[in-house]
Amino acid sequence: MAQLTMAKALNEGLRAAMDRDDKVVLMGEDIGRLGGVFRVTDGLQKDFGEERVFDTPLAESGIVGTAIGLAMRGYRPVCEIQFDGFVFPAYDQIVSQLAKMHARSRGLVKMPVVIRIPFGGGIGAVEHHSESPEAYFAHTPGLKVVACSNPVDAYFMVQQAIASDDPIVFLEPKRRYWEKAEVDTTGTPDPLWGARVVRRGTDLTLIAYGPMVKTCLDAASAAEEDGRDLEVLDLRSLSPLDFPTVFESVRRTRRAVVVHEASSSVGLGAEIAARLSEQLYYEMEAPVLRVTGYNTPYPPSRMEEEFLPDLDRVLHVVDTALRY
Amino acid sequence: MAQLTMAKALNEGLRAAMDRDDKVVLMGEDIGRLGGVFRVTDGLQKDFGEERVFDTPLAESGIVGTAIGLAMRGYRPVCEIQFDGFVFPAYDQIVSQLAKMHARSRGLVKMPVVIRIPFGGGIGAVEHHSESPEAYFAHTPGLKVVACSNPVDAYFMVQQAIASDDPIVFLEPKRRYWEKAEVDTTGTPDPLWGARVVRRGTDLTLIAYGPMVKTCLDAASAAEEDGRDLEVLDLRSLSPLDFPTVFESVRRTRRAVVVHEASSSVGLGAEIAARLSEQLYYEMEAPVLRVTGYNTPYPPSRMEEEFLPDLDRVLHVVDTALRY
Amino acid sequence: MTVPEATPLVQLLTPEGERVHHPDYDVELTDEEYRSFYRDLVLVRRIDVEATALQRQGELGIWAALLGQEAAQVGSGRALRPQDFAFPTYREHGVAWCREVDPLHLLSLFRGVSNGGWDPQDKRFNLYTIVIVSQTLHATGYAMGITKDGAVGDPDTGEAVIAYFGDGASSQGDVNEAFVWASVYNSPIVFFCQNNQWGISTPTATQSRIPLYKRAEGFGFPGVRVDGNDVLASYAVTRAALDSARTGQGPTLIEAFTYRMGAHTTSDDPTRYRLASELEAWKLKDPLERMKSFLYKQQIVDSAFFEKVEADADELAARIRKGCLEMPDPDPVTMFDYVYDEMTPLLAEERAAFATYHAGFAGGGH
Amino acid sequence: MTVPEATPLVQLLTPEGERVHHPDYDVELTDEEYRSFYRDLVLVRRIDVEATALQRQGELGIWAALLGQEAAQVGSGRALRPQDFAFPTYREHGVAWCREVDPLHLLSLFRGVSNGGWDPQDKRFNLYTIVIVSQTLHATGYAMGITKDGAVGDPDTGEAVIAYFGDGASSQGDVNEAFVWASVYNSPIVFFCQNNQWGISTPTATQSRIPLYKRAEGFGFPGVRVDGNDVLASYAVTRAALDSARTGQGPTLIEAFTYRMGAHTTSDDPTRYRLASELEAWKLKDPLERMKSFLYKQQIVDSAFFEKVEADADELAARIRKGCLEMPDPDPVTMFDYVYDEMTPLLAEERAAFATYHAGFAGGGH
Ligand SMILES: Cc1ncc(C[n+]2csc(CCOP(=O)(O)OP(=O)(O)O)c2C)c(N)n1
Ligand SMILES: Cc1ncc(C[n+]2csc(CCOP(=O)(O)OP(=O)(O)O)c2C)c(N)n1
Ligand SMILES: [Mg+2]
Ligand SMILES: [Mg+2]
Repeated sequence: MAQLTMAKALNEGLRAAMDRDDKVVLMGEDIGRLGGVFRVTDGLQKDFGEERVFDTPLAESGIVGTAIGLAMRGYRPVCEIQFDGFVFPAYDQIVSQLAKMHARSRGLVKMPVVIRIPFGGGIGAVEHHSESPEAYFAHTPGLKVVACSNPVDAYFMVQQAIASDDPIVFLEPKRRYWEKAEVDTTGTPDPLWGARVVRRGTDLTLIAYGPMVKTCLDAASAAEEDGRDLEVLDLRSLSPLDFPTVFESVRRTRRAVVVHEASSSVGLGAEIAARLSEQLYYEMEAPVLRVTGYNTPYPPSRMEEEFLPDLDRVLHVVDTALRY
Repeated sequence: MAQLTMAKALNEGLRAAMDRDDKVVLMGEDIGRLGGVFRVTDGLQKDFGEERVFDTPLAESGIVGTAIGLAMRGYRPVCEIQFDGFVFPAYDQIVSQLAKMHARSRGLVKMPVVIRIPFGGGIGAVEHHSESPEAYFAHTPGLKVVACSNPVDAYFMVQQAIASDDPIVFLEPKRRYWEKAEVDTTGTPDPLWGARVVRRGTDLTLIAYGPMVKTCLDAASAAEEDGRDLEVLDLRSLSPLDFPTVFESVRRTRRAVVVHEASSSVGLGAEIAARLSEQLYYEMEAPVLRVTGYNTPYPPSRMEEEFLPDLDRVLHVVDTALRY
Repeated sequence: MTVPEATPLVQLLTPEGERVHHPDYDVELTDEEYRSFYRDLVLVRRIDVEATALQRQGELGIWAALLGQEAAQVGSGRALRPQDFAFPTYREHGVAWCREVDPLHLLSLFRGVSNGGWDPQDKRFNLYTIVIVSQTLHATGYAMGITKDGAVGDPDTGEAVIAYFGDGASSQGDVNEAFVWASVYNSPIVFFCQNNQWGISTPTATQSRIPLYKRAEGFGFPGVRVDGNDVLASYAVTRAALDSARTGQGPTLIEAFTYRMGAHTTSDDPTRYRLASELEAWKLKDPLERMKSFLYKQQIVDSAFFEKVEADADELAARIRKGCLEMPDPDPVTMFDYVYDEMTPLLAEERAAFATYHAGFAGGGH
Repeated sequence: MTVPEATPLVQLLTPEGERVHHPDYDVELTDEEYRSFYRDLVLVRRIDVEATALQRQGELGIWAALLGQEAAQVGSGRALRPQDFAFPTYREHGVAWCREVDPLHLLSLFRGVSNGGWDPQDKRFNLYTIVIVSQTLHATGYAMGITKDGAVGDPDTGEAVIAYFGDGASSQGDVNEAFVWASVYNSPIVFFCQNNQWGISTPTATQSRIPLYKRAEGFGFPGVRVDGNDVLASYAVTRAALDSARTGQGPTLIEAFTYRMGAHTTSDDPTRYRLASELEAWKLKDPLERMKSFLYKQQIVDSAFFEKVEADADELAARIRKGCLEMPDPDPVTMFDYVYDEMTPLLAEERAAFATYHAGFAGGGH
C-alpha cells in the first residue's frame, strides 16, 4: 500500500492498463517528454516508447478524430485534453462521430476511446482553465461520462474506462490532483458505473462528484458539530447515472442537495432533481436543492472562491432544505 | 395581412431587419443565389447585394468566428447554420468566444450576432439533419437561446433577435417551415424573452417550444374530447427561461408536463422540472413529467415517428400526471 | 502575387477517347481490364439512375447522385488493393461498388432504414460520413495505426488508406488538421478530393482562389490534379499515390477535376444557381462516353459486349428496385440496442417502456 | 518529395549588429527612431522581467514571458498604423506596449483580477485570447468588415489587421479556416506567426515538416520568413505586408523565426524537454544585444542614452510593481454584471441572493 496523489494514482493506473494491453496508446499535447502539464503521464513515454505515448500537433479535433481512426484499427486510445476549456474544438468529433459510431454501425464498430479531461476550478488559473463541461457530454447519447474524486478511484476507474468498449469522457478534478490517499492496487474496485455512499447519514443526502465530494465531506463534518447528520454520495458516473443508489439513499434521508461547480441551468443537478422529484414524489420531505457555480462564465480567479460552492454555501442550502 | 409560411415569415422578418439597419449582414452556406436550403433567405442577395448577403466557404467555425470579428467592426451578422447537426464544428467559437466576449471585456465589446439554426426532426432526413441541440446552448452563460413555433413569432422574433446586443441562438423548427398563418406585420410583438400561454386550460400545463407547440395544441384538442382541459405554454425563450409565466400557469393547473424532441437526460425539461418542483413545492399535485425523444442518437428516419413525442405519447403521460 | 501558372492536369484519355501518355503516370491494362472498367462505369451509373428514380417515386427520402463522377470513383476505387481502407463521404457509390458493398445498403441509408448497414471492417470501406470531412481525420488515425502496426513498407503487402472529400469540404478545419497530422506522422494515406466544381450552390472559387491540389504544398506533401472524368488517369494517379503511401513515402493529395452533372441531391434545384450551358460543356467530357470511344478505337469490343453490359445493368437495376421495394422497415425497438456496447440502465428502462407502450397500442390500448 | 530548398530569411541586422540589405525589404529610419526602437525593446523586456518576478513572489497566478521575442513584437507592433487593429494571443506584451496598453492591464489578467480590462476598440488591440487561434478568425472577420466599409485601398488611410499566433497554433483547424476566408475574400490582414520553436514542450517539427511560412502558398497568398530576433527586419516585413493589405492586395503570412528564451509560462519547466545548449546558442542572437551593437556601430548613442533608458526601465518596473501590489481585488458581485448586455432575470436573482448571502456573512450571519 502506498500513499499516492491523485495525479500519481492516475499515472499508475495508466501504466497498469498499458502493461495489460499493448493496444492501449496515449496521445495528446505535451504528454510525452513533459509528462503532461499535470504530470499525469510522467515517465510513460520513456517506459513505453514514442509509438505508444506520443505528443500530437496542437489541435483537439485532430486528437479525437485520429483517435477514432486508431480505434477502428484496433487500438484503444486514451486522449489527454490539456484543460477543460480546450475540449470544444473537438466537440464535433466527440458528439457527432465518437458518440454515434457504435449506433451508426449497429455495433459493428466499437469505440474504446477514453478522453481524459482535467476539469473544474479552484487553482487560480486564467480564463478557460477552470470549466466544468460535464453537462455537454452527459446530454449526449452514445457517450459515457465519469468523474473520479479520490486517488483510489482514480487508479481503478481509469483502468476500467480503458477496458470499456464504449467511448468515455473521463473527468479529473484538477484541484484534487495533489491530494493523497492510501491506494491498495491489489484491491477489488467497485463497478465503474456505480455511485457510492462515502459517508452515511440520516438527515439529508449531499449528492456530488469530482472536486465537490471533498467539499461535501467537509461540510458534513462541520454539520455534525451542529448535530446534523448528512449523508454524502459520490456519483462517480455522470452518464449513466446510478439512480438506484441515489434513490436508496434519498429514501432513507428524504432530503437531497446536489452540489457541482458547473452552472445550474440545464446542468446535472437539474436532471437529478427532476428524476428524484418524479420517482420519490411521495417519499421526499423537501424539494431537491442545488448548490452550483453561478450562471456566469467562470470569473477571473480572484473571484473564484465566491463563484465556487464551498462548505458555507453548502451548509446554507442544507439549512434551507432542512427547514421544509 | 397575409398568409405566410414560417419560412416566408422569416424571410420577411430578415428583410425588415435589413431595411431598418444597414449593418445587418447575412452569412452562411448557400444562402445567396440558392436562398438557403430552406429558402429562408430567398431573394435577399438579389435585393441587398453580395456585400450584405453572402455565401461563405464551407466551414461553420469560420462562419461564427468571422461573424465575431464583423460584430467587433460594428456589423450585426446573422449566420445561417445549414442544419442543426452541423453547428458543432462552430461549438468552440460559440461557447468560448461568442458567449464570453461581453463578460471578458466587461461590456466593452458587444456581440450582436444571431445564429439561425433549423432544428429538430420529422422531415424524413438522413443522419445529423434532425438534431435538437438547444440544451448545449442553454447551459452556456452568455448566450441567449430562442425558438419560434409559428409564422407570426418567426416574423417578429427574428427581428427582435437581430436588434438585441446579445448573442442569440435562434432555433427554427424545420418541420414547421411550410405551415401557414396570417401575419399582421403591423402588429406589436410580444417581448422576445417572454413565454406565452397559447391555450388556456385548467387541468394541466403542457410546456413546449418550437416544433412541439403544435403537437401539444393537437394533444390538447384531442384531450378536450375526453373532457380534459389542458393549458399549453410556448416557452419561446429557452435561455433565459420565463419562469414567472411558467409559475403563473402551473399555479393554476397544479400539474405540468414538459415536451421536447431532445433527449431527456440533462435537457431543458430537467431544468424546468427542477425549478418547478423547487419553487412550487407546496402547490403542485403531481411531479413534473417529461415527454421527450429517447436517450438514443436520432434514429434513421423510418423510426423517427416512434422516436419523436407525438399526440399519443403526450396524452399517455398526461394521463399519468392526472392520476396523481 | 505570383503569375498564375497553367494548371497541369494528368490525362490518359482525351474527351474523344484518344489515348495519350504522361511522363509520370501510366497504365497498361489487359483488354479484359479495359472492358471491365467500362462495365463498372456503366453499372455504377445505372445504380445511380435507378436510385434517383426510386427517390422520385417516394421510395427514398433523398439521394445524392454521383452522375458525372463515375470515372473518378471507379478509377480510384479500383486502384485500391484488398488490404487498403477507404473512408467515403455520402456520394461514393462508385467506390462502394468497387469495394463490393451491396448497393441496397446504400439505398437503405437514403431510405431511412439504416445508416448504411454494411460491415466497414469487412469491406474495408467505412460507413458514409455526412458531417463534412470528419472522416478525413478518422482515415488519418487509421493510417497512423497502420504505421504503428509496421504494416507499411512492402510494395505488395503494405497497407494504405484513402480519404474522400469534396471541393467545398476543403475549407473545413478538420481536413486541414488531417493534412497536418498525415504529414507530420508521414502516414500512409491518399487524400482524394473530387472537385466537382460545386458544393451545393457554392462554386469552388468561394472555397479557394488557387487550384485545390496546391493545398498540399503548404503542408509539405505532394498534390496532383487529375482529369476526374478520365477513368484511366484516375486509376493511374491513385494507384501511384497508394503505392507511395504503402511503401512509406507518406501522404498525397489528389484533386480529381470533375463535374457534378446532376443536382447536389434530389432535394436540390441547380437551375437556381448555375447555367445550363455549363452542364452542356461538361457533357462533352462525359466519363462513360470517352471510355466507350476508347474501347471502340482500341477495337476490343463488339456490339455483343455492349449488349451484355446493358443486360447486366438492367438486371442490376431490377434487383435494386425489387430489393428497395421489399426492404422491410426496421423494428423501432432496435434503436435502443446499439447505442452502447454495454447498455445503460436508462436505455434498458426506456426500451422496456417503449415495448410495453407499443404493445398497448397493438392490443388496442389508448 | 521535392528537394528541400534553403529557407530564405529576411534579415536587416546580423546577430552581430551589422546592417545588411535585402532586395525586397528595407527601412530607413531616423537616428531618433532607431534609438526609440531600442528603448522599446528594453522597456518591454523589463516589463516581462518584473512580471516574472512578481509571479515568483506570488503576486500573479501565472505569467507567459515574451523573453526572446521582443524584436518580433516591437518590430511588428511599431509597423502598425493607428488605424490598424491587432489581435494578440496571450504573449503579445510587446505589441500591447506599442498599442499603448498599460502593462498593469496585462498584469491584472495574470493576477486574476480581470480578463484584461483595456478597451479593445479604443486601443485597436483586442483582449488576449487564450484558446489557441480563435482570434485569427475574429481578425479575419474584422478585416472583412474593413473591406465592406470600403476602408481599403488608400495607402495612407487604408486599414489593415494583424493576427498573432504561434508555431504550435498553426496546426489548429481555425487558423487554416482563417487562411481560406482571408484569401477567398482577399481581406486586408497579416497573419503573424511567431515561431519560437516550441509550443510548450512540443517542437515545431511536430506541427509541420516544412517551414511554416510556406503554409500560405497552399492557400494562394504569399508567405515570408523573417528573422524574428531582428527588430528592423520584423518592422520592415510587417510594414510591407500591412501596406499590401491596406492597399487591397490581400493577406500575407509572416513567420517570425525566433526563440522562446524562457519557460512556456511560469508554471512550466523546460529542463524536462530541451537542452540548455539550445538556449545558449540562441542567446547569441539576442534581439536586444544586436540592436545595441547596431546603435554603437552607427555611433548614434552615448552612455547617457543607455543610462536614461535604464532609468526609464527602472521607473517603469517600479510603477508596475507598485501598481500590481496596490491593485484592488475585484468586487465579486460584478461577476454578474457583464454576462449580458441585457441582464437576465435568473442572473438578477442570483446577484441579489449573492449580495444578501454575503451581507449575512458581513453581519456575522450563519
Ligand atoms: C459540417 C457540415 N456542414 C454542412 C453540411 C451540409 N452539406 C452537405 S453537402 C454540402 C456541400 C459539400 O460540397 P463538396 O464538399 O464540394 O461535396 P459534393 O457534395 O460536391 O460532393 C454541404 C454544405 C454538412 N454535411 N456538414
Ligand atoms: C485550444 C487550446 N488547446 C490547448 C491550449 C493550451 N496551450 C496554451 S499555449 C499552448 C502552446 C502554444 O504554442 P504556440 O502556438 O507555439 O505559442 P507559444 O506559447 O509558443 O507562444 C498550449 C498547448 C490552449 N490554450 N488552447
Ligand atoms: Mg463539390
Ligand atoms: Mg511557440
